[in-house]
Amino acid sequence: MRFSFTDDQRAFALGLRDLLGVHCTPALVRATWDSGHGHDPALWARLGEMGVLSMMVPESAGGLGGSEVDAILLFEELGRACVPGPVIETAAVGLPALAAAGWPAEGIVAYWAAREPYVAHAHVADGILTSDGWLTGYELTEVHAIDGGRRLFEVAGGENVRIDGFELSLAFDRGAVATAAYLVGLSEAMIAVAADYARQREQFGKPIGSFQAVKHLLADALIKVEFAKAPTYRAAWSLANNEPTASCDVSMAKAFANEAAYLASRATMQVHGGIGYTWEADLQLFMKKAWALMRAWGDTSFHRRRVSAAVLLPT
Amino acid sequence: MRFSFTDDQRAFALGLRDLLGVHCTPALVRATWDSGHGHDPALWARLGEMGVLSMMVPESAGGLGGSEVDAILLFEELGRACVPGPVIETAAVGLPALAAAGWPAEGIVAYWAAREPYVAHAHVADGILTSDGWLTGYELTEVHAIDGGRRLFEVAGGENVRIDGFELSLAFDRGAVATAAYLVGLSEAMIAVAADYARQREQFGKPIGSFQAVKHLLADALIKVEFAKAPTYRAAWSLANNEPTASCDVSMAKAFANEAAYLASRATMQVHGGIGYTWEADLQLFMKKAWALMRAWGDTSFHRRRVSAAVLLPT
Amino acid sequence: MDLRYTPEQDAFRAEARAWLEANVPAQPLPSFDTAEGFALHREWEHKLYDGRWSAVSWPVEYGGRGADYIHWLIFEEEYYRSGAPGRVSQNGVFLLGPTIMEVGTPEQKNRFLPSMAAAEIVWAQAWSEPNAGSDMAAIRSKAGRDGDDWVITGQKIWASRAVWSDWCFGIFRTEAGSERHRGLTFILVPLDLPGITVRPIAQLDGDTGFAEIFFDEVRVPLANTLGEVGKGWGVAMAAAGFERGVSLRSPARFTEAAKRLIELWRTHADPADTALADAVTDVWMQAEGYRLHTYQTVTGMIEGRTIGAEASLNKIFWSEMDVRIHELALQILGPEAERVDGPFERWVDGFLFSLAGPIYAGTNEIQRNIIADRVLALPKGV
Amino acid sequence: MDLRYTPEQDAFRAEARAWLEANVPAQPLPSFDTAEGFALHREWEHKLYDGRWSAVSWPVEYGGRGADYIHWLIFEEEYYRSGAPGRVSQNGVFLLGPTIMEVGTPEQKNRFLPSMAAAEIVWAQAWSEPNAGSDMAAIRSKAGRDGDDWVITGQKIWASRAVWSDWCFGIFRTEAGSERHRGLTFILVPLDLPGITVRPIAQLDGDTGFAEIFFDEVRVPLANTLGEVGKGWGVAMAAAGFERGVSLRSPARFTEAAKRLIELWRTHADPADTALADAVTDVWMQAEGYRLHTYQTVTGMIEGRTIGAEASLNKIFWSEMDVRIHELALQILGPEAERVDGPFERWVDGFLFSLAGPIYAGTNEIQRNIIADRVLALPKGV
Repeated sequence: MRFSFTDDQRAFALGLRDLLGVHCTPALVRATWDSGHGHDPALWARLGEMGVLSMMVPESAGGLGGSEVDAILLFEELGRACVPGPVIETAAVGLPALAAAGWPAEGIVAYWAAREPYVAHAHVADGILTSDGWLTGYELTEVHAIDGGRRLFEVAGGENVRIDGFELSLAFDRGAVATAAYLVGLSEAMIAVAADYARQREQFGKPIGSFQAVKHLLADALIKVEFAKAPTYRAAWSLANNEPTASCDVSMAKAFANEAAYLASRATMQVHGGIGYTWEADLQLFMKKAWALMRAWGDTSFHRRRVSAAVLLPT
Repeated sequence: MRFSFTDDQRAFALGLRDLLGVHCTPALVRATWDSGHGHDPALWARLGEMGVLSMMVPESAGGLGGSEVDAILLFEELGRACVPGPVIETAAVGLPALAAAGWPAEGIVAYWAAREPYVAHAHVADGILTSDGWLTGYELTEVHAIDGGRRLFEVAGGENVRIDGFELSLAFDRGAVATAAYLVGLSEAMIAVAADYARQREQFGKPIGSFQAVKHLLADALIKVEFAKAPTYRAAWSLANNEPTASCDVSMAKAFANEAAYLASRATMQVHGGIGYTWEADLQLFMKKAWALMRAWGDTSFHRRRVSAAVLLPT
Repeated sequence: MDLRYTPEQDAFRAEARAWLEANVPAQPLPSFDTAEGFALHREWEHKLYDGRWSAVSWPVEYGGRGADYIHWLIFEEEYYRSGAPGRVSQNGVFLLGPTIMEVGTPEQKNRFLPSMAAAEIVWAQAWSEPNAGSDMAAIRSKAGRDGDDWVITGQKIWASRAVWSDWCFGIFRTEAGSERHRGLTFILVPLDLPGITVRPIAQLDGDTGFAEIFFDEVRVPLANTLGEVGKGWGVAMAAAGFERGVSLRSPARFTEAAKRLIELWRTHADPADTALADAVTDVWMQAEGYRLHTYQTVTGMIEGRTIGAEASLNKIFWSEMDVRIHELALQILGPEAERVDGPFERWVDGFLFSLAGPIYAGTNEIQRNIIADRVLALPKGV
Repeated sequence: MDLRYTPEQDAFRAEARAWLEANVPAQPLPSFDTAEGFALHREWEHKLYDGRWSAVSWPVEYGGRGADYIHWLIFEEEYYRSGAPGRVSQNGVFLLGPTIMEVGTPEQKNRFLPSMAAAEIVWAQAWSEPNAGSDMAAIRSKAGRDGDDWVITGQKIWASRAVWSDWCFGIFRTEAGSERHRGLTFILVPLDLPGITVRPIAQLDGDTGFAEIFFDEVRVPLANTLGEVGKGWGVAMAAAGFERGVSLRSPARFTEAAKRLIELWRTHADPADTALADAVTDVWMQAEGYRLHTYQTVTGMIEGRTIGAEASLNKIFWSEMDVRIHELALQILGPEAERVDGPFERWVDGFLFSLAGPIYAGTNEIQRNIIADRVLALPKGV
C-alpha cells in the first residue's frame, strides 16, 4: 500500500506546469475564445512534443506507454491552466482507443457518446470517436457554447467505420477521471486567483482577505478540492489496474470534482464581487470551463447514482 | 388583503410572554425535567386561567371562541418559553376536537395518530385522542425521551370510545401548525440566548459576537426563522377559513419551521462552544425540544412530500 | 388578518391583466443590455406610461395611480405572469423616484417624476466606486461648490446601463476632508454633460450591462442636489433600504420563475427522482414564502410600521433562492445547460444573472453583518 | 502508487482480526463517561496491552509493535470493524504518547510510555481554560518555580474523563508577565495531588464526559516538564496538529458508521426515496474519500513529508461528515429518533456526540482561519 506518485510522475507534471505557465496564459486562453477557434495549434504542438497527448499510448504505437496514474497529474495541470481544445478527448480517450484498435494513434480526436446532443471540439478534430467506431466526413452546425474553449456542434451524416478491440465504457471512464483531474486543477487555479485578489483588494481599510467571511468562503472551497484529489488518483489507479470497482471509483471522483469545481467557482466569484461578474476578468474563463465540465462526462447526479447502484444494494 | 394581527391578538400574545417570563423560566423547565414529571401543574393552571388552553374552544363550550389565527401567536410564545407538557395536544388539538364532538372541553389531552410508536405526555393526560375516538384506562410503559418536557410512552389496552363530528385530518393539521409556531418561538429564543452569549463571551480580547464567523452563523439562522413566520401565520389563516389549500399550507409551514429550528439549534450550539454541549447550560432544554418537535407532527420530508403532491402534478 | 383580495383588488388585477394581455409584445424583446434592446425597452416604458402602468404606486399627479403596496404587488404579479419586458427604468421608478418623493423639493418632483414615469429620462444609479464597493462610505468622488454649481470630479462604477441612460444619481463628497458617511451629498447628473466619459463594461454574458462613469470637472447646478447638503448618505440608505426591502426584486419574479421551473421539471425530469422533486418543491416553497413574507411586510408598512435592517434578510433570501432556482433548472437541462443560445437560453442567462444577486445592492456578506449588528445587536466587528 | 496491501500487511490484518474476534466483549461496555464504564474500559485496555494491541504504532520497547502508519490504519479498520470498545486511553496513546516520544527525556519515555500503553496510568488532557477556549493562547494558569518543583495555581476545563483519570497534561504560564504563546510550559500532573479539585461536568447526554480541574498551589517536580521550559506552546501544537491530522478520528470510525448507516437504510428506509438514497451515498463517499485522503497523507508522512495546517482540513471534513451521517440516521429513524434508550440508542447518542465534533480540538471556525492564513496565505484577521 503506497498512495503517492513517483518523483518522475511529479517532475513531469511540474514540467508541464512550467510550460503552461509560459505558453498557456489566461491571455492565450482568452485569445482562443476571441478568435472563435477555441483551440491553439501552437500550444497543441507543444503538448504533443512533450508527450502529454500520447502519454497513454503504448510505446509500440509511438506513445510514452504511460498508465492512467502516469497521466492523471498532467490533466490536473491542464486544468490549472484552463487549456482549451480537446485535450481530454484526445489524450485520455481517443489516442489510447485508436491504439488499442491497432489504428494509428495520432491527430486530434473528438468524442461522441450517443447520449449527448452536441459534440465538443468537433471543428478541430480529425474525426469523432463514437460509441462503436470512427466517424468522419460529417456536417457540423455550431451552437453557442458557454465555454469558448470548448465549442459545441451538432453533427449530421458522415461515415462511421467500426472499430474493434475498443471498450466504450473504458473510454468513458477514462474521459471522466481525466475531467475530474482537470476540474481539480481548475478549481485550485480559481481559488489561487481569488486568494490573490483577497490579499490585494482593500475595503474598510484592510485587505478583504483579512475578513473571516472571505477566509471561510475560500477555506470551504479548498476543503472540497483537497478531498476530491485522493478519490481521483485512486480512480486512475483502479483503471490502470482493471479493478472491478473502477467505474464506481471513477464516478466517485467525478462527483467530488464536479461539486468542488462548482463551489470553487461560486466562492471565487463572491470574493471578487462585481469584478468577478465581468467579461474582462480572467476568472470567467475558468468559471465557465468549470460549469461546462461539471456536466460533461456525466454530471454529479449521474455519477452519484452509479455509486449508489454499487454500494447501496445488499451485498 | 391584510396580512397582520389585530392589536388584541398582539396584546394577548405579549401578555402571555410576560406571564411565561415570570412563571416559565428555564429553571422551571429544568425542574420539570429533573422531577421526571415533564409538566408543571401550577403553570398549567395559569395557562388555563388566562384562556390559552381554551382559546380555540367555542364560547358555547366555555372557551374563548378564538380561531387558529387568534391562537397562533400564543403557540409562538409557548415555544419561546419552551413550555413543557401537552400544551399543543390540549389547546390546539384535543379540546377543540372534544368540543366539536359535543363533549366537555376540559382536562389534559394526549394525542395518538396511529402512525407513531409512542404517545407524548400520556402520563399526565386524562385521556388520549386517537384517530377515531377517546382512549382511557390504558397501560403505559415509559421510554426514555430526549426531551424531558415531552415524555414518551408505549400505550397498551384501554377503552376507545368513538367520537363523532371530529376530523382527524383537521386535528393533525392543527397540531402541526401549532408546532410550527412553537418551533418559531423556540428558535427565536435560542438565537436570543446565543446572541446574548456572543455579546458577553470574550476571546482574542473581543466579544466573540464581533467576529464575522459568529455574526454570519446567527444571521443565517435568523433568516430561516423569519421566513418561517409568514407561512405559519398563513397556514393558521387557511385552517381558520377552511381553505382548500389548508393542508398544503400547513405542511409548508411545518417544513420551514423544522428546518429553521434545526439550523437555530446548530448555530446556537456552535456559538456557545463547549458550554453548549453541557447539561448545565439551559440551551440544551431548548435544543432537545427542537430535535423532538422537528420530527413530531410530521418531519420535513413528510411535509415536503405533501407539498410536492399538491404543486408538482400538472394542473 | 384577511388574506383574501377585495373585489376592488380583484378588479384592479383584472384591469392590469387585460391591459397587459393586449399590449405585451408577442416576441420577447432583445436584452436591454444591448443598444437595440435598450431602445425597444424604452419604447415599452412609453407604452406602459400611456396606460398609466409605469409607476402604479406613484401619486396620480406624477403619472401613477396612487396605488398602495398591495396593489403594487398585484400589478407585479400580473406583470411577471404576462411575460412583459424587464423594466429598463427600474432605477428611477423604484429607487430614485420614491426618494425624490420623500426628500425632493416641489420643483424636483415636478421636473423629474413625470419624465421618469414616462421614461423620457432613464436613470442610472452611480453608487459604487472602484475603491468603494462593499465599503460604500469610502467614496472619493468630489463635488466642490462654485457659485451656483457643483463641480464634480471622480469616478463611479457598476452603473447599470449607463451607456444608454440619460441621467445618473449618486452620492459625492462635498465636504473637503470629510470622512466615511459624513460630508456626502446626493446629486442628480445628466450624462451628456461636458467632462463626462462613460466606459462600457461587458458583463459575464458579454453584454454591456453596466459602465464606469468618469467625471472631469463636470458642472451641475446646486438645484440638482437631492436632500440636504452633507446628508447624502442618509438619503442613499433610505433609497437602498427600500430597494433591498421590497421593490428591487418583487416576489412575483420568483413565483413565476418557480412556476417555470416546475413546468421544466414536468417536461424534462424523471418524476421518480424524488431528490429532484424535493429540490424543486423546496424552491417553490421558498418563492411562496418570500411572497407571503412580502405581503406581511407591506401590510405592516401600510399600517405605519417602518422597514429597517430587516431589508437585509430579504436581500439574502431572494438572492440565494434565485441562484438555487437556476441551479436546478440547469441540472434538469443537463448537456443543454452548456449551450447559451437556443430554446433554453433564458435559463442559462438567468443562471449567470442570478450569480450577481449575492453581490449587487450590497454583498450578502455585508447584509449578514447588518443583520448581526442591527437586528441581533452584536458588537461591531469591522 | 500501489493501493494493494502487501502479503505482510494482509497477514497483520488477519492477526488483528483474529485477536479481536477472540477478545472483544460480546456485550458492548457501558459508556466510558460513567464510573462503572470507565473501569471496564480500563480493563479492556489492559487486555489490549497484553495482546500488544494498545499502541501498535509505538516502538516495541514501550509496549507497541513498531508498526508504521499504514499498519496503524489497518489495525484501526479491524478495531472498528470488530465493534471493540472506545479507547479510554486515547488522550495518552494518540496525543501525549507521540509527543513524549518526540520531545521527552529518556527517563520520561521509560517512566510514562509503558504505563500509558498498559493503561496503568490513564491520562486526561487539560488544555482549555474558562477564558482560553478558541483563544488557547490566553492561558492564565500559572506554574511558578520553587526549588525543584513547579507550583501550579489555576483552572482548566473540558478535561475529558478527568474525574476518573490518573494524570493530566497541559500547558501553564511559567514566565510571569509573559503573553500569548510565549512563556508557556508543558507539564505533566498527577490528579491525586493535594491542592487539586476535579469538578465533574455533565455533558449533553447527562453523562460525566468531562471535568474542570482546579489547581491550588499544586507541587509537581520540574522533572514533569515535557520539552523545554517556555516552549510549551510549540509542544502542544505539535501534539494537536498530529491529533487533528490523523490520529484523533481515524477513517475506520466513519467508514464503519457509513456501513451501519447503509444497513439502517436497507432495513428502515424506502428505497424509492432517491433523495435519501443520494444523501446516504454522499456520506458513504465522504467516508471513503476521507479514508483515501488519509492513506495518501500517511504515505506522505512515511516518505518524510510533514503534516502542517492541512490537518485543519481533515478536522473540518470529518467533523461535518460525522454530523451528517447521524442526521441521516435520525431522519431514517423518524419517531424513534426521539427516544434515547432502546434499540437505536447508539445512533441518538452518536448524534449528540457528533455535535461536539465541530467544537472540540479547536472549533471549525478556528480551523477555517488556520486554513485561510497558513494554506491560502491570506492576511491575518484576528
